[in-house]
Amino acid sequence: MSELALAGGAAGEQLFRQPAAATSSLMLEIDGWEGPLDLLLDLARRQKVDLRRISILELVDQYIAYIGQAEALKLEVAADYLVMAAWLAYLKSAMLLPKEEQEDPSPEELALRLQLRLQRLAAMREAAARLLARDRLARDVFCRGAPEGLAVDRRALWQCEVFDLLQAYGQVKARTAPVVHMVHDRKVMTLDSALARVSAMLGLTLDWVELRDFLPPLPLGEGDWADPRLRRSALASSFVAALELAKQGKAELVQDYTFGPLRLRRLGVAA
Amino acid sequence: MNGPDTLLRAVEATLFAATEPMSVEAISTHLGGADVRAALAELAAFYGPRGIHLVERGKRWHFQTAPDLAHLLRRDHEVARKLSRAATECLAIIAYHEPVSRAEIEAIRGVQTAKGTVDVLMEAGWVRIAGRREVPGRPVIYATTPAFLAHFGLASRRDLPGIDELRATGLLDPVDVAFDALIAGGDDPADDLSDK
Amino acid sequence: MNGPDTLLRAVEATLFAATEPMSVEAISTHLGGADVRAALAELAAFYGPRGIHLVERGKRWHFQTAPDLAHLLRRDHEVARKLSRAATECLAIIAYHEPVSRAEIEAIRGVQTAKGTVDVLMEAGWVRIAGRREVPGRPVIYATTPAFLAHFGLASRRDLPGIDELRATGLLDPVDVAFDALIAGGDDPADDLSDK
Repeated sequence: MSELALAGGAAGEQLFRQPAAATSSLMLEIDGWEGPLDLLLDLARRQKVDLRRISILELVDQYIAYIGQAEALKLEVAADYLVMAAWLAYLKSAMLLPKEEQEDPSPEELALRLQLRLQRLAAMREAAARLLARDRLARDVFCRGAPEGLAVDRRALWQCEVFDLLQAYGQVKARTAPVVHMVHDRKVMTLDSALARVSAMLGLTLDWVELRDFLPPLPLGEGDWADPRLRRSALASSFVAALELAKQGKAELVQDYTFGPLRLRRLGVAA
Repeated sequence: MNGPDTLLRAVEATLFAATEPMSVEAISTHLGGADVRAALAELAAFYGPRGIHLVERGKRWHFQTAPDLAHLLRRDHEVARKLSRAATECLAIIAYHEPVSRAEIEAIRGVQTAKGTVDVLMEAGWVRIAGRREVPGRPVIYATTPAFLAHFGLASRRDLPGIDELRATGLLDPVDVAFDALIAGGDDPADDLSDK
Repeated sequence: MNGPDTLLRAVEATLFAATEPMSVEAISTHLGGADVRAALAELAAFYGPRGIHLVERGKRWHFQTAPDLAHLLRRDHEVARKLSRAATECLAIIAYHEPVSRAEIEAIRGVQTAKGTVDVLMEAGWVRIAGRREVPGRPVIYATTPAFLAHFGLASRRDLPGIDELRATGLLDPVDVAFDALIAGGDDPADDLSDK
């Protein structure tokens, strides 16, 4: 124990050689350990035995002594370290008790767990060292300094056939061609002329005359009047003219049955 | 055959890792003053038939991929894509009326034409800028390219059927237009609107 | 000796020109779907004795200089920034235990790990977030990347130094598991440990 304690003490003395700068250097040194477990591992390593065979009791003494020294210099020691120191002090006292007085969990169990933790941290620390010692890229081995690089240009291969082209042009032309509604100049008999014709013809007779007979007779209707569309227009206009004359009281209309012939005669003859 | 000797390997690795072509002197300095000329010649010969070549350019040496494999470095991945209706119309108008400005294309189409539409035709290599129209604003005018004729199997633009021929084939029939618009099913919203 | 065949040369040139390690699939895709496995194996063997090696790291292939020439090449290359001890330990814990949460890292190290420590590893591209552990709090879990394997010259995580031994001795198991195993073994724990 003494030898190991000395080792720890030596490290402490080194630290505290310059009391003026002690504050920062001690904190720095505590900071240098990655927490209490790290410090414990370091102390355990100084036992120079396999981690599986370390003396937990010695380890506890060293740790408490180390923290004690730090505290003796009235320096703030990180809370983590103090908590660990308190826990280790408890562990030590429990281990010194006779077995039958030990509480559960037993100090042996706690010590074993601490040992297992130290082993795991040590294993990872060693693994890290081995990892960093490998041939590392950009330190020991190098990739190509000036690679050309690989590039993939996505290029569209546009597809269009002659037919598509012509059809498109045809569609543009058809779509944009001016739309003209042609109203054909159609021969019609106007209402005025029908009115004049029907009135004139009514004046010639007192008898009932069928509406169709007011139309120009076919033999006379050479040319234009042969057009059935003009005749239908003339019939319609003549009918409206007949209604108009009836309304004016100049004529009367009779129809014997539905869709029957429509007859017309001058009014006022009977009167 | 024994493995390459250390100097050869060192020159090989040095040039491989170098970020710039290196002169004989620079390589030599890097390798503690060794004479590297023989190694360079041997390496260049060794890599001759391979996918990588060691070449000297302007007294500097560097590795590069074999020139015949250059197409591997920059690959064109061609994706077949159907030309949109808007672009097809545009192309047809340019073909029939060239040279035309974009405003003129729009006037003929009766629809606004996105700049990208003409760009696609230029990218396809079918349309080129044929100068500027000497009118206010000096608009760019477009014309077709020889690649256009080649693609569509035309000896010249005169091979394009005239309006009367198009009418004869029914391609100017408005019923067809309406039907095609239905079939196209809103392929190009602008076109559909213009059909209304 | 005949020159190398076209596929071999193509694979060689492709990997040579690539700026990043490439997976077999990526190489194959780049070369129009060719099966490149045999060519890779042949190239790797071919370059074995040379100053440049073709290596596989985390299922990705790349050329790099031969490790034994490190002393010749190191001088003019910037030495990688030194990792802090915390970062180094963190990296080792993540690599050997992945995927692992920050709490699990801290349990092994016995100290809180600054957020920046893992960030440094992520920034280096060696560590990535590998999802969340489906336990209360759903902590983020970390794992290593292919770039980690490439940097440390590992073909896969199985090549991590001493990982088989660590696994066999239970040193990768949590303390609770190891403790229970020891107790269940029924032997005196110290004896059990000292058997090793």
